[in-house]
Amino acid sequence: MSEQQVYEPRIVAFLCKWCSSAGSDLAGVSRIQYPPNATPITVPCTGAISPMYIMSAFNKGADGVLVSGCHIGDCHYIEGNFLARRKMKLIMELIEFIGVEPNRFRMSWVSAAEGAKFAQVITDFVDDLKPLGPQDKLKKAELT
Amino acid sequence: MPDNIYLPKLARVAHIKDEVYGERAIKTFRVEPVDGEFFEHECGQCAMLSIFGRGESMISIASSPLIKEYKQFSIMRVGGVSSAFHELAVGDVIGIRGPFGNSFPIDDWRGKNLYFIGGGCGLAPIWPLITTAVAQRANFKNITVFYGGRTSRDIMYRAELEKLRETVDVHLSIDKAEEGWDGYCGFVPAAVMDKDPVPDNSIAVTCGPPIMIKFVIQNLNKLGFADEQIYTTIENKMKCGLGKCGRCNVGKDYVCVKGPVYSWEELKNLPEEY
Amino acid sequence: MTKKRTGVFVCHCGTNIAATVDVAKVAREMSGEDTVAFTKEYVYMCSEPGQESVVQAIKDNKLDSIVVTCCSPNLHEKTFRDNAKRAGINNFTCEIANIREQCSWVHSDKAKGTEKAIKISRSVVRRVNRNQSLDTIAVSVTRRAMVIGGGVAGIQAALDIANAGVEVVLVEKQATIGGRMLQLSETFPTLDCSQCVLSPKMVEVKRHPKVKLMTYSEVQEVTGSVGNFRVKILKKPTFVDPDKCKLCDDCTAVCPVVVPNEYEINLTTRRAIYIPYAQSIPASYTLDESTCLGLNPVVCGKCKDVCEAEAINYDMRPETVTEDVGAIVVATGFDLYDQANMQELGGGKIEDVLDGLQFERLCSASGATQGHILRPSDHKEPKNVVFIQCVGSRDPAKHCAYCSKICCMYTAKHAQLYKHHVPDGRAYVFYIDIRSGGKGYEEFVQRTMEDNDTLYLRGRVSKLYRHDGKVRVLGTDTLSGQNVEIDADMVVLALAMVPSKGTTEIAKVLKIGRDKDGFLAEAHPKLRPVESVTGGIYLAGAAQAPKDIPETVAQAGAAAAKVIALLSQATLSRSPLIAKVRRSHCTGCGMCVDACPFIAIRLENGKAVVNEALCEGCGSCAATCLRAAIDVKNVTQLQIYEMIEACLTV
Amino acid sequence: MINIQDIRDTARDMLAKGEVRAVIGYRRGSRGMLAEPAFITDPEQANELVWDPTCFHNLSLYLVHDRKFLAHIRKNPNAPVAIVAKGCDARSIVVLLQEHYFKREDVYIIGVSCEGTGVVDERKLAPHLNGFQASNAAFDGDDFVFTTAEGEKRLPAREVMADRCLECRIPFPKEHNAVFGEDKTGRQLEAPFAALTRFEAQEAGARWDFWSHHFDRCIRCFACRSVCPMCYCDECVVDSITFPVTHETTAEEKANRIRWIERSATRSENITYLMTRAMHLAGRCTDCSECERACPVNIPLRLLNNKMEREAREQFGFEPGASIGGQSLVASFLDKDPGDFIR
Amino acid sequence: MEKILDKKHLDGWIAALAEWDVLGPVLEDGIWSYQTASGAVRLDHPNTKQSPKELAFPQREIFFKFEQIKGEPPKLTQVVPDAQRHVAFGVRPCDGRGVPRMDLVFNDHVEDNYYQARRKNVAYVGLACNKPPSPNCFCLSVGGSPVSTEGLDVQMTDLGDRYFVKAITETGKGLMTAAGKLFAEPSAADQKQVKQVHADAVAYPQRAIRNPDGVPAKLKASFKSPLWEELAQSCIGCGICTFLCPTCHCFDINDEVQSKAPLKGQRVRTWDNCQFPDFTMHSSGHNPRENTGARLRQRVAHKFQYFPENFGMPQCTGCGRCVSECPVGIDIVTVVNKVVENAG
Repeated sequence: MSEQQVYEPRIVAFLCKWCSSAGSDLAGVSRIQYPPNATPITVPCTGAISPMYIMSAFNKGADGVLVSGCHIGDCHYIEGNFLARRKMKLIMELIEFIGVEPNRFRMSWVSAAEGAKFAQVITDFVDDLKPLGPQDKLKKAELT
Repeated sequence: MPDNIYLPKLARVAHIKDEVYGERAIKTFRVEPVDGEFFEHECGQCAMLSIFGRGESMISIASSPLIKEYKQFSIMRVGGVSSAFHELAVGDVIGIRGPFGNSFPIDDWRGKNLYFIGGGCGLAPIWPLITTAVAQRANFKNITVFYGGRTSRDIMYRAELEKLRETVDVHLSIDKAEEGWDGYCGFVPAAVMDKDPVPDNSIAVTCGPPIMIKFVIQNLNKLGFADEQIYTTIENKMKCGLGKCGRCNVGKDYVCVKGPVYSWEELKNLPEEY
Repeated sequence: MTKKRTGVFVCHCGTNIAATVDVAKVAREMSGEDTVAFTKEYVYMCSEPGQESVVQAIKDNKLDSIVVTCCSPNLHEKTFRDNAKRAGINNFTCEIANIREQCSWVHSDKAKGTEKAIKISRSVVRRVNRNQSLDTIAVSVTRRAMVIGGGVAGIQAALDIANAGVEVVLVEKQATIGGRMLQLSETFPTLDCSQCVLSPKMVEVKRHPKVKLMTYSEVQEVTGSVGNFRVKILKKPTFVDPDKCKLCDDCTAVCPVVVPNEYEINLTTRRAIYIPYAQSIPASYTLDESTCLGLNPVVCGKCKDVCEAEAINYDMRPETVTEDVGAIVVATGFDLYDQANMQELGGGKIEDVLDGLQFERLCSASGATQGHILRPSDHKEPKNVVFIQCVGSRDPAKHCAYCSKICCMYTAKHAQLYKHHVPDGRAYVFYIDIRSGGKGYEEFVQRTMEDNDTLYLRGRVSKLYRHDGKVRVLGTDTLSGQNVEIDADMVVLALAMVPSKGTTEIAKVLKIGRDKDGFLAEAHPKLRPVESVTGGIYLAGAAQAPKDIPETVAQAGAAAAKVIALLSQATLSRSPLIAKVRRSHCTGCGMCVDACPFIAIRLENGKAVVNEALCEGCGSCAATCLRAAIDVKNVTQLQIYEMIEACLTV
Repeated sequence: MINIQDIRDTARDMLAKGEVRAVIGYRRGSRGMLAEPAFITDPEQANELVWDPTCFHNLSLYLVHDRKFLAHIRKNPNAPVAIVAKGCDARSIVVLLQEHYFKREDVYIIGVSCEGTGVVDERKLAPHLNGFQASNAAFDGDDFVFTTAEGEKRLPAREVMADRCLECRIPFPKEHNAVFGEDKTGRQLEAPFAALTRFEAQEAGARWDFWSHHFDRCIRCFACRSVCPMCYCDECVVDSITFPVTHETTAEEKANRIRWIERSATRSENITYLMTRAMHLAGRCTDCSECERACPVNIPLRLLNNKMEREAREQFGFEPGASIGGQSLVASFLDKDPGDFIR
Repeated sequence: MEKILDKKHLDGWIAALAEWDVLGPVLEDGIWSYQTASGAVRLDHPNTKQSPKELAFPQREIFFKFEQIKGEPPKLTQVVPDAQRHVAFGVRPCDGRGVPRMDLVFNDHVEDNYYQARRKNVAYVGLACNKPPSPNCFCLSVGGSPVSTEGLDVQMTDLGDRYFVKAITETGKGLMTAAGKLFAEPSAADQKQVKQVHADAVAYPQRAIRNPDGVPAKLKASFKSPLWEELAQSCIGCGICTFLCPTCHCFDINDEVQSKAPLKGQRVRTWDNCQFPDFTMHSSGHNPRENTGARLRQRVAHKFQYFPENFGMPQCTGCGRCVSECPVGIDIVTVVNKVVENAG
């Protein structure tokens, strides 16, 4: 990254297939613009997201990690997001505990009908990440 | 650092042959140096092959030392690095370090009968020995090759073995009878007994699964072969090939340096750590 | 084994993608991936020639997997998977990279858009690299159905299914079927007698050879999935043998226990042994264990003594019955919003403030007052009755946000019925606006206003309180802008319809989703309105949303048709993207068993075993397992790991 | 006050009657005062058993070893193994039972109550002994008594006790077959999570400085993992030094091991390893603190595990090792779990 | 070269070694470790938690980097260890004796370029042990002594307010000469005191391996002894004993990949440990040393049998780290004694 370039945070966004991925599709269909910093990875359910994914994304240089799924009660798999909520709370606490900025990890509920919300979640996340600068606390040293 | 012992030379895959298919697939790779020449090797020696990003693996050199232009390796797919080898295509470039280990004392065997007894993928380590012996046919008396696989589909070097029949005795066997198989049916140690090899002025070299080696040696002893007439190779997990990384030792010997070739006389005095 | 040969097909989607994404660059970058053997870009990949070129490229280049980078997989995943199959490769080795909805349509900077499209494509290429060839799973179908809830929706669905020759189990929680409709007096807009319409259907249910009726029974546990559910039902003891009961009513006469009668919405009382209605099906008495003095001849035993038919048996015990069915219709109906929530309207504490159902019972010939409208407090005929609509409905701030849909109509009906019973009475209706869409509905409301001389006041009631033996109603007429104060003899609240308690419970048991208001969620609001999100479970009636009788019956018929269509298939195919255990790594800790929402995993000899017929592939097990001993096929942790890496490759 | 002879008698009797096939307990080792794990199969050896302030090992680890060994030789246990277990150790056994690692009837728990005290922290003790090596340690009421070349040294236990013992809420092995010592549950020498609370009072920046310093120091000897009874996985997902190969394991499976982190003991890799370990111990760690004690470079691992324990308790009302039938923390949920962090 | 250095001149000496990275023992986080000296160095440490072996054999060594664009041959770039010279102060005799043992391993058969590149830039300034710094010291049992100079470039002996400093190698002389003015000539009394201190140190009681000369043969005879399994019963298979050992040299080689397309990564050597369960496991799952007993035997026999057989000396230097630090009390002195005793 050269001096002149503006810092653009790199986000890995884990989206559940049924709600948040569909919500991001709706944002697309509605042509709601949001920053291109987040690369989506669609998983069946937030319940399928292992805390290892979060750690790994940071280890591989993500500046921020987003986990987004169905609202409580809406989970296609009934209770996957309940399980995710608990796991993600724990990993979030742990990340914060060791002194990493808590804003680097975010979880949101975005339903298939919330295209605008999806765009807003990404926009807000990018806005919150920018002042933090590049994440190099958890990143492999070789990745420059 | 010149002569960096850990820095592989590059070699290009010139030819790939499927030997055995399925879960325990074996492929034979012929590799040529990318620039310059290869190191020279002797029968029984090994080389450390690299696929960059996947790792290194110690593989016995399966081509005769008489062939200078290329080296051949037969690799069974068992784990990570070997799987990476099985994904290679002709033209791909790998890394190679070597040669490592000792070799069969083939020059001491002039004028003797040679029995080669292989099983499964254990034909590869003794293949350079067989081909070298055949190339120097006049130096030896009778040469007999025993080789067995679980099934007819597990027989490697099929075409080469057929060609070998023109010069030496070749006895192929499979574990269980199959339609259309006219060779021996049964385990290799029994196949050896079946042909009653003579111990006088003979050397037997065996390589294959540990259990096969164990019974082949027992049978050879029964037939009157002395321990010093029997040779085999052992393999242990290796990382450096140079006797430093500390994992391949059998007792005080690092197999990568002092092995892999042992006479049974030597081996039986080593602790059983292989 | 050789290296994967993946083809990457980059779609321009006209300018939809190409305007913001440098498609050529995407293709070029993908060709640098180790496993990519072929790349192509095309203006419309989903067009006929586009699809043909995919098929041809697979054949020509001996591709074993493809990635189509185009629009959302919801649109063309099936298209290209079919193409893959047509070209002779497994359809599950085809994946879509969404670079339109998730990229080109939402970004404008071409350089950045291209970069993101490359990351998305790269991650999908890496995923496909590890995709296995899979076949859909065929499961046999149990040709039986279950209907849960014996109201009009359940009755209709059960009859429709049964008439198609499919055996159906109808489970009702209460002692009789009939549900809410059986409590109604007359129905809008025709004012025909509700019980007269429903009774023949109830009898038909009882007599139908293909219907197995289980009343006083509750569904406790459902396992399995579409085509093969196993349902555990608790049959509560009635302590009365319906075959022996002669309906002589001798038992109720001697029963010393008097409790509020819930079937009459507590307007009257019943005994511990009772029959809900004269028309009850099954026609038999029920002894309510919770209020009986003890089911013990030493303590009481009067009913048993008096029963000449010897129909009463104190030794009956709850029984758990297991039924195997291929499909389930949920028709568990509605409750009225609890009056206690409406503090400004008396909070349920004013005796002469009734809810709509209570008023129905007052009007019903078989009801508490034998069809005379008498107010509860003094059993006098009310001369001034105020009907209030939208009580608890359409109030997102405090109560329910939605419209309960039928209140306008039944309030109009109530007003008419009242006027028919008490011609000299005065009926007032407070409304917000009138929603009378439906055949003959608007005319019906007009008749209420005009022919039946009912005063419609547009506005909300702000307060109700007891005043001098009457109920003082304070409201506003927003049309005149004046405050209104009425001393009513009786007030009837058109309370919001809410999902019944049973609906809430059954959603948990069945693990089907509910919407924000607690009604059962349909799979798609427009295209799949009678299906739940779980395959093989269908919805009918007010459990799904407020609706009137004709709609309920229509939905019940539709659900029945879905069930019949499903059960007419010999086998069903299920997605093969389900969990798989790595036995060498499994320690049998059972965390996956606990985490699985579908009870699809069990422990067998200390290892987890996945029931392929039950697993939905959600991956909760995989994320919970500490040892990575379980993975969802084609969404493995290794694949996600490599996708993460791909997303972050600069 | 526990009379060691009672424990010895119990062990001897059970071994003599063949009621258990072994007793796992503590005996005096060859290193001064320090106790070491003892595996006793001969009733005559029962007299070697000791119970003193250096019995810090969580012996339930050896129940794990035992099951692995039995699985390896494909044998079913013919009799239970008896084990001496403190409160925290017994809770570990409960977690193992919860996770079906072995059956309740396969283990005979000889509970020992940490009555008024707990075990010693060698690091705290060292300065008190002035460089002398103690040859014996003993409980005595609220004191520990050490035998050194200089004579007997009596120290108030609180001064040299391990932090986890000071903060211990349940110093009594509730799950047991036999138990020795009084139940002093409710005693509170220091507030629960006191060390954690002190640490958390710091700013994020200070916390990061602290942890990055420690993460840099990890040499990845895996003592923390090896000494932990909860780290019983046949292969550690994060960094494997084992791979369970069975006849069912395919080459593909072997080739497809995920390299979440590299072998190099660099900061990023150490963080991922240690954080994942903390995550995987959430709701399972019973605060025996063996990881912290074993760590040769003194990384304060207990803080990480304590953090998870407190979150589990405060956010989810979860208590590790509370009952055998309970569900695991991450495999369960409550409707009321906090969700206010979700946007 | 033998000199006297007043303790107050130690910092001056270190300051004079400008082109050297000087490491001294530092107590931090409750443990002693060698750290680059910044300011005053005090040599009042017992022994460091980790041996100074990492100066020549770091836990992580990048061999080379590789890069490959699809369709092109890989490009390999050697990573050469930097040429910075390091000198460690306060090295205990046991750790000093570890150095030639490491040299033997890495120079045997063929020379290890990376080790050699680092080793030639490392010097060890030793500090004799006036009394054993750890209750688990047993250097006298393995041919060493608290005043051994083996492997050291300089030996210092604490004489109270001053050090007796003796150059052992040419490098050592160079180190001393760099600050020649600070050193004084030892008096006869100094010489006498040193002799006495050394004699006292050697006489100080230590833990002992009985009849050390007979150990290799007894171990050889005990290969199949069931005692190994029994002694290793509590072994947890961690890497403490070997990672802290001044002579353990086992390592692993792995490829670390930063990017797959284009391929970018490096081949890295990291410490490994014979006590880890899969250290010797074949891809097939077969493991020649599949239980803790076999692995404990390997560690002990390597140090006390194989190494003596190959190089004529035990590989153990008696520092006692593995004994003190083992979380479960596996004690190599006791293990050797028991096995030897059992062998009869």
